[in-house]
Formats: sequence, C-alpha cells, structure tokens
Amino acid sequence: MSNSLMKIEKVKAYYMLKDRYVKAVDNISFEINENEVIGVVGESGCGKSTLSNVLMMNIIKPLALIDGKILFKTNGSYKEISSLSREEVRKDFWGKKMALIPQAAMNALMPTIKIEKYVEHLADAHNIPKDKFLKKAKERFEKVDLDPKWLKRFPFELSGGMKQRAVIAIATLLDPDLLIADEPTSALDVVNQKMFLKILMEMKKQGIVKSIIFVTHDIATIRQIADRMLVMYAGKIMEISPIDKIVEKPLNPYTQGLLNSVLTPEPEIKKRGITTIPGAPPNLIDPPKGCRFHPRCPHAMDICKEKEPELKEVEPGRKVACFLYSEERS
Amino acid sequence: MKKFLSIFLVLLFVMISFAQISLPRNETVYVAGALWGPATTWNLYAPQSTWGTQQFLYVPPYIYDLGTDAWLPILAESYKFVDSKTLQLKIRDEAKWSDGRPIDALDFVYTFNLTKRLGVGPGTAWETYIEDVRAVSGKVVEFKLREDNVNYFQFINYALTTIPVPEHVYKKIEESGMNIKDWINDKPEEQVVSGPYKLYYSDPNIVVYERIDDWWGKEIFGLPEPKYIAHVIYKDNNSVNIALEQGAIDWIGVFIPSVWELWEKKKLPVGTWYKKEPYFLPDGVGFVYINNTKEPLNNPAVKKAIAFAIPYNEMLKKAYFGYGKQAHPSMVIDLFEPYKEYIDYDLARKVWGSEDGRVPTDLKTAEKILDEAGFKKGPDGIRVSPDGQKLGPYTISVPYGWTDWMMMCEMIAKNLREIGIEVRTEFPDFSVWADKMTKGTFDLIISWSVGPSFDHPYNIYRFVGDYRLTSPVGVSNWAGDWERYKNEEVMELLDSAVTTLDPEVRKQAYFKIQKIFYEDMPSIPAFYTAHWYEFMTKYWVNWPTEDNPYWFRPSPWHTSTLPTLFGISPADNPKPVPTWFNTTDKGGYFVPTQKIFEDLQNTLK
Amino acid sequence: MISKQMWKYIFRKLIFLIITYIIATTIVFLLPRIIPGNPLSQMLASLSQVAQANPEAIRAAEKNLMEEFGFGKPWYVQYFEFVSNALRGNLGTSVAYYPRKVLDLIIPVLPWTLLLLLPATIVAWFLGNSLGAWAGFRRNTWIDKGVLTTSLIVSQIPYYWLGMILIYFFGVRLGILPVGGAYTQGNFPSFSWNFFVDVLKHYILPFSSIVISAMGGWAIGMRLMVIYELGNDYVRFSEALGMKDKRIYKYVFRNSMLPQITGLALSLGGALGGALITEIVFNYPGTGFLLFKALTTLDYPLIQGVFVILIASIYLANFIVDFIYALIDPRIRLGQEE
Amino acid sequence: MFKTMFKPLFQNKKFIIGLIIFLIFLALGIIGPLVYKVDPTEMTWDFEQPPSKIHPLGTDTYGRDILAQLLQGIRSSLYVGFLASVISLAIGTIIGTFSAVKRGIIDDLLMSFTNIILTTPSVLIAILIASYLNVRSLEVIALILGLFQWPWFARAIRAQLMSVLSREYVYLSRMAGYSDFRLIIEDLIPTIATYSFMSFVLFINGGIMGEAGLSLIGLGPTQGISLGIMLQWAVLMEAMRRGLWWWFVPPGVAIVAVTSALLIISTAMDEVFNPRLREE
Repeated sequence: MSNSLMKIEKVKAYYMLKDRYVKAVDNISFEINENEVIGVVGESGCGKSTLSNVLMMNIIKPLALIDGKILFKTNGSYKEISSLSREEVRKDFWGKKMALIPQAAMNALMPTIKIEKYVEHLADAHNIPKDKFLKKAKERFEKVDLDPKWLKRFPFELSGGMKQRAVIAIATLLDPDLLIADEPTSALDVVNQKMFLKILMEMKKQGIVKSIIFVTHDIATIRQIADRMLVMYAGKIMEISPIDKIVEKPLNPYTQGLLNSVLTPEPEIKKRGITTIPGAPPNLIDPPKGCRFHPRCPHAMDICKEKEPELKEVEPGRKVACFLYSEERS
Repeated sequence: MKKFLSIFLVLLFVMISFAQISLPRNETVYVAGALWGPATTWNLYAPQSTWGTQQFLYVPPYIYDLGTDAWLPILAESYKFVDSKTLQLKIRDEAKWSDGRPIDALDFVYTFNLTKRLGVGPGTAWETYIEDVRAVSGKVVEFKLREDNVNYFQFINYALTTIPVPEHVYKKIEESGMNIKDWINDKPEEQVVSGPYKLYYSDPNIVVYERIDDWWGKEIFGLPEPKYIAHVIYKDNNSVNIALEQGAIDWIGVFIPSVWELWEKKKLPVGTWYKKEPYFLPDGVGFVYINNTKEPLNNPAVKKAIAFAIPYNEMLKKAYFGYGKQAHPSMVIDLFEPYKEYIDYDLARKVWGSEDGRVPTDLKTAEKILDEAGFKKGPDGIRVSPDGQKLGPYTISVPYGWTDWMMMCEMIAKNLREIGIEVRTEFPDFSVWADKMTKGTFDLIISWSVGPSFDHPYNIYRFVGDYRLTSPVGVSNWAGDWERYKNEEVMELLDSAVTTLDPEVRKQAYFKIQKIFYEDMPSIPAFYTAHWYEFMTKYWVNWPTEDNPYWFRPSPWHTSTLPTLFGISPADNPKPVPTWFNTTDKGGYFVPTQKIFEDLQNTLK
Repeated sequence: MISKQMWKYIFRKLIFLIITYIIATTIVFLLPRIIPGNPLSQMLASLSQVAQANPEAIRAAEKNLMEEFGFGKPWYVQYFEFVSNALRGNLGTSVAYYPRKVLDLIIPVLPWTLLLLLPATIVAWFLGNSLGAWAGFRRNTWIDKGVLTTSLIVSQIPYYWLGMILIYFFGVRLGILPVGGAYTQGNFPSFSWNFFVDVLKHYILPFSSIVISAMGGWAIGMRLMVIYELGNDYVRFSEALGMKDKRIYKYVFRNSMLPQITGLALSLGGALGGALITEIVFNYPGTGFLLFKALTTLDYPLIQGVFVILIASIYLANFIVDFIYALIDPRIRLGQEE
Repeated sequence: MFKTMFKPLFQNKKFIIGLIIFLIFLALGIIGPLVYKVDPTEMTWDFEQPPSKIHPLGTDTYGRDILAQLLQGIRSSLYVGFLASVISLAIGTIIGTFSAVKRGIIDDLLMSFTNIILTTPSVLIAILIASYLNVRSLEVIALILGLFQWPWFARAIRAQLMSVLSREYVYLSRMAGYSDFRLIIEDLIPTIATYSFMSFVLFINGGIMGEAGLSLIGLGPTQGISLGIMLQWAVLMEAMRRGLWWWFVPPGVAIVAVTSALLIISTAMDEVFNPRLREE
C-alpha cells in the first residue's frame, strides 16, 4: 500500500456543542490511492461534507478532531497533517497539495473582481510571479475549453457551465495532488454536467491532479467516473469497494437500499425496481447503539442492536461494516 | 495621499496668515431674546423690520417714558400747539442723517405720505386721526387733527412717535423702479440713519450694530457707551440661558425659569428689575377672555363666578414663578403710580369685597353667584341654566408649548369644574389658536391685551371693550375686542375720553366704564404679564433697576429701549447716568404728558 | 469605461428621481393649503403686541399682507405661479422674514447643514461598517459580542437625547465644550486658523451625537452582511486555494460594502431629518433651525422653499451615491442587475 | 407548529434578556399607573425636587411627579409605537402582497409608489403633516408615523412572496384552482409570519423614536403625556442647563431600554429563524 496518497486512520471528528457533541465523523479509516477517483455517497446529513472538511483539515469550531491520524504523502514520505493546526495545513497544503471545488461551484468565484485579478491574487498568496502564473492560467483555460479572453471578464459574465470550468481551471492551477469535489454538479444541467466530468477526468489523466474525492448523492455520476465508492451512513463508513463490484452486488443492506432508491441504467438494478429506505437517518447527537443502521435495516439481527460492526475486508479490495458478513453473528 | 497632505498644509498656512476677526468684548453689548430668526430688513417700510432698526437706527421725535409718564425729545427740540387742532414739531437744528444731510420737515412729510401710499410703514394708518402733515419751514412740521374723528391720544401718539426716513435715499429707490417694500437696506456703507448706531455686520447667526462716533446728538445726549451692539440669534430660551450662565450675554429679554437661582444659587452677576418677586416689570394685562357670543357662557353671573373661581395667586406662583401679580379688575395696571388715579378703588372694594379691590379666589362665592342666578347643578355635577342649557363642555385653550399659560389653563379648568362648569383644556398649535381667537370662535382663552402707555387705561378699555374694532364671528380680526363684547354706552364713554381735554371728565368716564365692566364682565383681567429683562454686570453696569430706575422699558426688544444704552457704562469704568434722565422741572429733558395736555388745554382758553 | 447599459441605468434612475421630485414638491405645496390656517397669524400677533397703541395699524397691515402674498387666490393659480417662479429660480418671499427672498434666507444656512450632515453621515457609515465588519469576521468572539451588544443599545439612543446628554455632560457639567452655535458669538466667519479651530470645537458635540447614534445601525447591518458573505462559496474556495485571510476579508468586505452603499443613499433622507433635529438641539445655524422657525411661524413660502431645496439635495446626493455604486459594482456597470 | 417554532427562541439568551426587559417596561406602562396612583398632571408645591421618598423620581418645574409622568409616558409611547407598527405593517403587507400576487402593471405602479416614499425624506413630510394638524392626539401621531415606515417592509414582503410563489406547492395550489386571495391566506402568510413579526417589533421602535422626535420639536401629540413630551418639557424648562437630570434622563433611558429590548428580540429571532445565521 505504499502508493496511498492519503491515509485516514480511526478519525473521529465531532461538533462540540455546549453540553453534547455531534458525531459527524466517527472512527473512520480508509486510504486514498494515487491515481484513483473515490466517490463518496450517502444521504444528506450523513457526514459527507464533514468528511471532506476533515480530509482538508478544515477544522473550525465547533468541529473538532477528537482522535485519529491523517497522513498525506508529500515528497515521497507521509506527513501527519492531523498533528498540524488548520492554519499550518492551510499554508502548506491547501491549493498546492489539495484543492477543493465547493458545492455549487457556480458561486465559487469572487464575484466583483475580474477573474484575471483573482488569479493574480492567487499568485500573490503563493509567491509565484504573476505573469508566469497568468500564462499558466491561460493554458489551463484552454485546457478546459475556455477562451483565455474570459480571464479578463467578471464571473457573472460567464454562463453556468463556463463558470464551472473556470473553477476547475483555477482549482488546479497549483497542480494539487488531491482534488476534493463537494457536490460540484448539483446545479448543472445534464450537458454541462457531462462536460464538467469529462474535464475533470482529463485533468486526472494528464496527471495535473493525482486523485479525486468526489462527494455526491448522485450515484449515477459516481458510476461514470469513480474507481471506488465509499458509502457513508451516520458518520460511519458502511462499505468501500471498487465501483463495478459494488454496483453489481452491494453487500451492506444500506448500500443496497441506497442503490435501489436511485434510477440507474443498470438492468440488474432496474429489475429490482425502485424502493426507498424506510425511516430517517438518526440523530447524530445520540446515535443508536450497535449498528447505526439497524433501526432501518431489513436484515437487522440482535447483535446489530448490541455491537457495532467493524469495517472488514470480505473480499479483496472490498470492505463492509455489517454483521451479515462477519463470523461474529450469533 | 501626499498630495492631499501638502494641499492641507498650504491651506493651513494660508488660514494662519489671516487674522481672526472678532468684536472687542469690553466694548460690545451682547444681546439675546429680541431676534429669533435671520434678520429681515432694515427698512421701516415692512410689517416688521429687523430688531434694531426702530430701536437704534432710526429715532422718533419723542420717546415715551413710563416711569415719569413723560416724553424724551430726540429728533424734536420742542412741540407747539398752534390751536387745539394743530401741532407743530420743531426738529433739532443739529439733527442730521448719517450722510450729513439735515433731517428736515420735508423728510417727515415724505414719510407720512409714503406710509399712506404703501399702506404700511412708520405711522401706519395715521390718516385715521391726522388730517394733514405739512412742512411749515425747513425744521418745522405741522400736524392737523382730523375733526371728524377726534382722538387726542392717537393724534399725539402719531405726531410724536412716527419715525421719519431720509427722503433723498428713498426717492432714489423709488426712482430706480424698485418696490420700496422689497428694499432690504443691508449694506452698512449705504445706510443713512438718524440714530446713534448703524449696521456693522449681519449673517444668519448674528446682527451687529456699530456706534456712529460723530452722531449728531453727541453734544445733546452724549454718546452711548457700547461701541458695538451684537445680537446673537439663538434658537430658544434654553440656549440663551446657557450662554448667559457662561457670561456670554449682557442684555437679555427672555423668560427664565426660576430666575433667582442665577444669583442666589449660582452666584452669577445677573439681575432683573426687582431683586425680589415679581422680579419683572409688568408689560401688559393677561386676560381670560370669555366668548360673549355664546349662551349661557355670556351670562354675567357665569362670568363673574369664573372670575371668583380663578386661582390667581396659586397659578401665578406655580405656573408663572411669581413673575406677575394678579391684575386689578378695573383693567388698569396699578403698579405704576400715575395710573392709580384712574381706578375707582371705593367701587372696586365694594364690588369685590377685598382690601385693594382685587377679585379674591373664592369658590364658595362663585357657587353662590351661580346658585342665585338659577344655575342648578345636575346629577353629573354640571350646572344647568334656568332655561335648560348646560354649562359646558367648554374648552380653555392656549397655544401648545406656551408652558406657563398651559399650566394656568389646567388650574383654571380644574376650579371651574369644581363650581359646576364643565371645562376642558385644549392646546392646539399657535395658528389655530390664533384663528379661533381672532374669529371669535373660542370658548375661553388666555391671551394678551395691551400694556402701559401714555393713553392707559384708554388703550386697554378700547382694546377689550370697543366693538367697532372687531368683526362678526367668523371673520378674522386682530385689532381688538376678541371676545366680541358690545355695549354702546362703553363706546360713547370711550369716545368722550379721547375728545375731551378735561382730565376730570376723562377720569369720570373711566370710572363709569369700570362700573359697567364690573356688571357685564366682558372678560377677566387675570394677571400682569412680565416685561422680560435680565442683564449681566460682568462687562456692563448701571443697568436700570428698581434701585436705579432711570428707564422703565429696559428690555432689548422693546421699541423704546434706546435710552437704556445711554445709561449703562463699562464695568471697568462706571459712569453716572446722564443728568438728562429727568423731567424738565428737575433739570432733565423729559416733558411730562400732563404738561403736553395742559398746553393743549391752554389753547382753548 | 462606462457602458451603454450603465448609461441606461443612470438615465432610468434620473427619470425616476425627477418624477419623484415633482410628486414630493407638489405634496409639499398642497399640504399646507389643504389644511386651513392663517399663515399671517404669527406675524400679526407680534405686530399686535408691538403696535399696541394703534389698532388701525394692525388692521391695515393684515389687509396689506393678505394682498401681498396672494393667499386668497385659488390653489391651482398659486401652484402655477409657484412652479413657474421656481423654474426661474425664485422661490418667493418669506412671510415671517418679509421682504426677504426665500432663497436668500436658505443659501447662507445650507452649507452648515451640509457640513454637519454629510461628514457625520459618512463617518458614521464608515466607522459603523468597519466596526460591523470587524465583529463579523470575528464572529462569536468577545469582540463580536461586545460590538453587537453595544450597537444594539447605542443604535437605539435617539440622537436628540444623546445630544441633550452630551450638552449636559460636556457643556454644563464639565464646561469643556461649547454647547451651541457653529462658532463663538462675536467671531465672524473668516479664513483664519482661530476661526477654523473655533468651528471645530463647536462641531464636536453635534457631530458626535449624530455619528454615535447612527453608527450602531450600520454596524449591526454590516456584521450580518459579513456573516452572510462569509458563508459564500467563494470564501471557501479561496481559502481552499490557500489564499490568506487578509485577502479574503478584503473580498468579503468589498462585497458586503456594496449593499451598504445603496443603504447609504436610502438613509440620507432619514439622516437629514436627524441632522435637522440635532441642529435644533445644538442651536446650529443650519436649515433645521430655519425650518423650525418657518414651521412655528407657518411661513408657507419658506417651508416650501426649504423642502424644495432639501429634497433636491437629498435626491442629488442619492443620485451621486447611486452613480458611484454603479461605477463600483461591475454587475450594474455592465448592465447585469442582481 | 408553535412548539417547534418557539422552543428554540426560548433557548436563546439574547431573546430572553430582550423579552424580560420589554415585559418589564410593558408592565410598567400597563400596570404602573394603576399601582402608582399619583396624578401625573397634578401640580404640587414641590417644584423641581430631586428624587425623594415622596417623589421617587423627583418633580418637574410645576411640581408634577416625574415617576407618574414616566409611567404614563411609557404607556403612551408604547401605544403610539404599537399603533404605528400595526398601520405600517398593514400598509406594507397589503402593498407588498398585491404587488407580488398581481404582478404586471399593478406591481410596477405599486413599486414605483413604494420607491417614491422610500426615497423621499419621510421625516420631513411627517414634520410637515404634523405641523399642519392642529390638535394632534396620540392616534394621529401614530398614523403619521405609520404612514412612512412601511416601504422597505413592502419591498421585502414582495421579494419573499415572489420567491415563495415560485415554489412548487404554491404552483400546486394554483393548479387546484384556489383564488388568489385564498392562496395568500392559506399558503403564503405563514411563510412570512416570522419575518413580519420581526418587522412589527422594529416598527414599534420606529413609532416610539418618531414620536419622541416629533414631540421634541413641538410637533408631537398636543394632548396627554408621552416620553417625547416629557423630553420636550424638560427642554422647554431648560432642565439641562439647570442640572435637573432626574427630569430628562429617565424618559431617554426608557426609550433606549424599550427600543433596544425590542431590537435585541428581533436580532435574536433573526439568529434563530434565519438559517444562514443559525449556529450549529
């Protein structure tokens, strides 16, 4: 596993409120390999967005990193970024090593200055000569299929899809290793979505970015671009597997439910028809004991109410947290 | 940024190089309370000219002095009655306009004619009483009494006090095609005046007059001590009084709450006319006017009961800080010695049953009067007239913001309710209140009347009792008789008082009017309003006071205040009051009114 | 630099302001005339007190004045005369200050009002916004709480009452600052250092009372605006790209300020009212003082004149601010309204 | 619904503090004059007395009890505030709603009108109206003030309604054939209720401050006692110069306390109900 870009080890990140805490990310471990796209899925409120913040070490009160380690590979060795402060990570990693495409990337550009100016400011922030950086920006713009003349315009003069592409161009200007895309396509129409994904994959292909974390609730998108899929529920990883396998045969009942609730072109899923998962995600202040999914799980057993299942490798490359695939069932 | 800084520095430098312009404090009398807004015009041909124009810039032939009931000749040297209908004024030979041209009879003639032509100006409406004004010679002007409207008081008043304007200046204005009324006369260098001061500077905050050092009257009167008279225009009494406490004003004519605190508590060098209550000289008579056209309010019994119910002393003490005294029911101001003879004290004592004839506050008597007149109290405590009309609800009103009078209204209304007359207070804005007052649509109001004057008490009897001055209910009228009291006999008596030259006849007429008024009670004279006047002795001393009573109209806003300036002197160089502040028989310049009337009477012999 | 769209925007604003102005001045003209009352009463009252001895004189003056001012004519005739005169730069003759022209009365005092109103409003706006932004950037710190709590209270202090308290404290109790007027009495306006200092000394209290009481409102608004802006995606994106806080705060400040500029334009009318009352409390020789006099004497032409000019200045200021706003905000400049 | 709405409010410290202060003053205004039975207009012989046992807040120039005036004043000022607020709210709601629902030319006209009122220095017009009304009751003052503070509310209501109207469920009720009016009542009003309530609170402030401002320049109510009238009397009687702090300080403190309390309440509500301000 030496080709991991990032290692996340038993990370707990809670929102600390006055007298209680919200366990938004609770004891999560996984690795991000170089040259892979991981799709993170889950219902809203499951901790997806918190996860992307944790990955970036964007820890702002009341969110707090309670436990665990986050390692990031730079210059061939792993750096424990979880021991650094947010400001330190921000200074040394953000933009350069890891970059973020925020939700609704349409509004991600500073609206009242010209894009060119923004690029200059960015050069300033990283002590890069401006003209060199501007040149790079022009090249990048061409790469994302945008005329460089748009650099001289204000963001609001660009159409939605153009903005999105400009955002990618700018987000990757510093050639980050990891790109975290937090539901970037939710506001786009289908044509622009496709275009966007294409550009994103192109970036990866050309090695401008090494790995991509793609957070979404849209499984169809993930299916198109991701290598692996990470399913989150109530602050926990339920399943992490190569995408083909998971679509073919979801193991965790939650994953099953999730896939069933989505219209996909796969005939085998179509056959199963669309169903919804009954009930609502639990309150993360006081999550249910045992497996957090058990109150909604059609296969819930006694042990599910008592003990928490661990994320275990059940097949090569496939990890599931469910007692259905564990010997511990009794 | 640097550019701005350098510009700023240059600007500062430029500013420093100019000297500050300000008035020398020791030579300036600062005034407040006569001017409450921007200056208007220094032209007498306007309904109201800026303060100072009538006071210091243009002087009349004579100024009336209340204290001695005498006349101080300014422009005039003397008067002469050619016959009982002709008066000649001899203008002083020294009298000159400030541009050196002599003030002559033709200036007078021009002034009177211009006023008649424009309908406004010095001596407005003089033609009602004067037949003709003509120049007898260069310095002698002659007035002819109108025989179809004989009124000696008004005749003398117009002839002696009308201020002349310079004909040569006004002619030029007229020739330029300008409407005289629009002429502001605000250029100090172009002002041609007859008084000892002329305009020095004015802006919306201040008006300053400067003494004319070679004034023509220098040899006769001396020069007034203050080199400058500066009136700062304040917004309200509050700011005036703060300035006073900080020693910024010398001469003031405003109402000050608890004025005695200034010297008793705060030990400031401030004074008023009297050191003790009532602190201020009286300025006129404040009335509770009762509408004489409204039944049953106009029933004399009701009006009399109201007179008994007004809490005179309590309201003066509480609402008026004791600044005034209860008025005498005869309407004559009995605080000045000369007027006392016009009061029939015996009658007053008999009618009102008190020591000096003033109406006592006595609710029991008030109730008795109403009971006897057949006004019975209903179940709601409100009285009903014999023919079934309810006494109320009425309103008693004064303009909103006139705090002292508002308080008086409250107290009067309370007492009236107690005797069974339903009265509410109402405080509308001034214009509305004035509208009701002048149109005669009010029930009860507190308002002013007229004050002490050489024709007192004729002026007040006429103001309150002459129906010819008023108009029908609903038609605005400011001239007098707001309560619409009508009594032919009173009118005849009034006429007899001004057509006679026999003082005894006149006195008897007044006595008779008093008798009628006590029966009819046209309205109720309630209190003497105060002649607001305060002074500070830090820079200027010798202000007229009770102990140094050389001039009785010492308030800066009064039109006859000019002599005050001749009496005061700088604190670091006090001088005695000029000796001419005295009647002729005591070596002064003042000609007693009595003498004028004697001279007039002598023409008949 | 100025695009066609922007000209269009400016033109539209201008037309709107002109129409508004016509309506406003018509109201100002009609209001006094709808409600009955004699505009001459104050003057006649003082005449009747001065000319006590001459009842005839009062009567003559009343007649004379009624004719002079033409208050007897039908209102539409008066309105027509008013408008045609106003277009020729003649706002008529004051009643109370007869025979002064209304314009001659207003022009000398207008600078004082502007001197008080504009700097105080702008300083309050600037300080309030800076304070609010400072608090917003440090949300939930003691700085934020302090600024918010203070602003919530201070913004509710009526400026006139604050003025009264300031007068009592600094003027009466401590006696260190003059309590009224624009400069020491007896000084004449001149271009000198002493006069400048003198004016400044008199300026402090009225200026502070406006600034202090107006600041809080801006601070509260700006704090909210900054908090809103901080939640925007460009902030998160810029952060994630490793931009420094200083730069991001600049962005947020810039974007939060834009609505505040429009707010400034809209607040000018209210601020003017505030300045007028402050002038009255501090005896400041501006238009408030004149208007107050005009209102108490029911001087129709003067009231009309003051309103016509004040409303025009407000609209002009409004227009200028809108123009600046359009220049600053590219969305408007390039013809893309929000 | 009420439970879920109001529960978080009562967990907000600011809201509770604001509410308590406001309720205290409301109680002072309503119950105060009933408990402290001193006639605020009665002139006693104690002139300008500093606070004492007999007169807890001293007396004014005419010997009238300041505390009694203050209680009465709080009552009237709150009354004027409430009334002005109701008027503004009514006008603003009607105009804003009409504009949003009817659209088209009605919208254009109403919004132009709103903008005219918004840009016109309303204080001046209010002063003008007030100065031409001869006898002014508290209600008249409230009306004058209420007539001028609605424009921004109308605009906000219109904007909110426009966005709500574009939402699906409104579309559905339109499809269901509801009349415009029923639409407004049943679907829209609840969605803007909190916003309106916050505005209501702020309009009260506007009313209280406006009354005091008008009174101070002598254009306030010509009858009764309000906080503004107390201040005006204090100014007329030169309380500042003469150091009668007990006269001009309490009414101002009362104004600041009541209005700040209301502002704090509204700020707290904003924090609770506005998702962008809500703290996790």
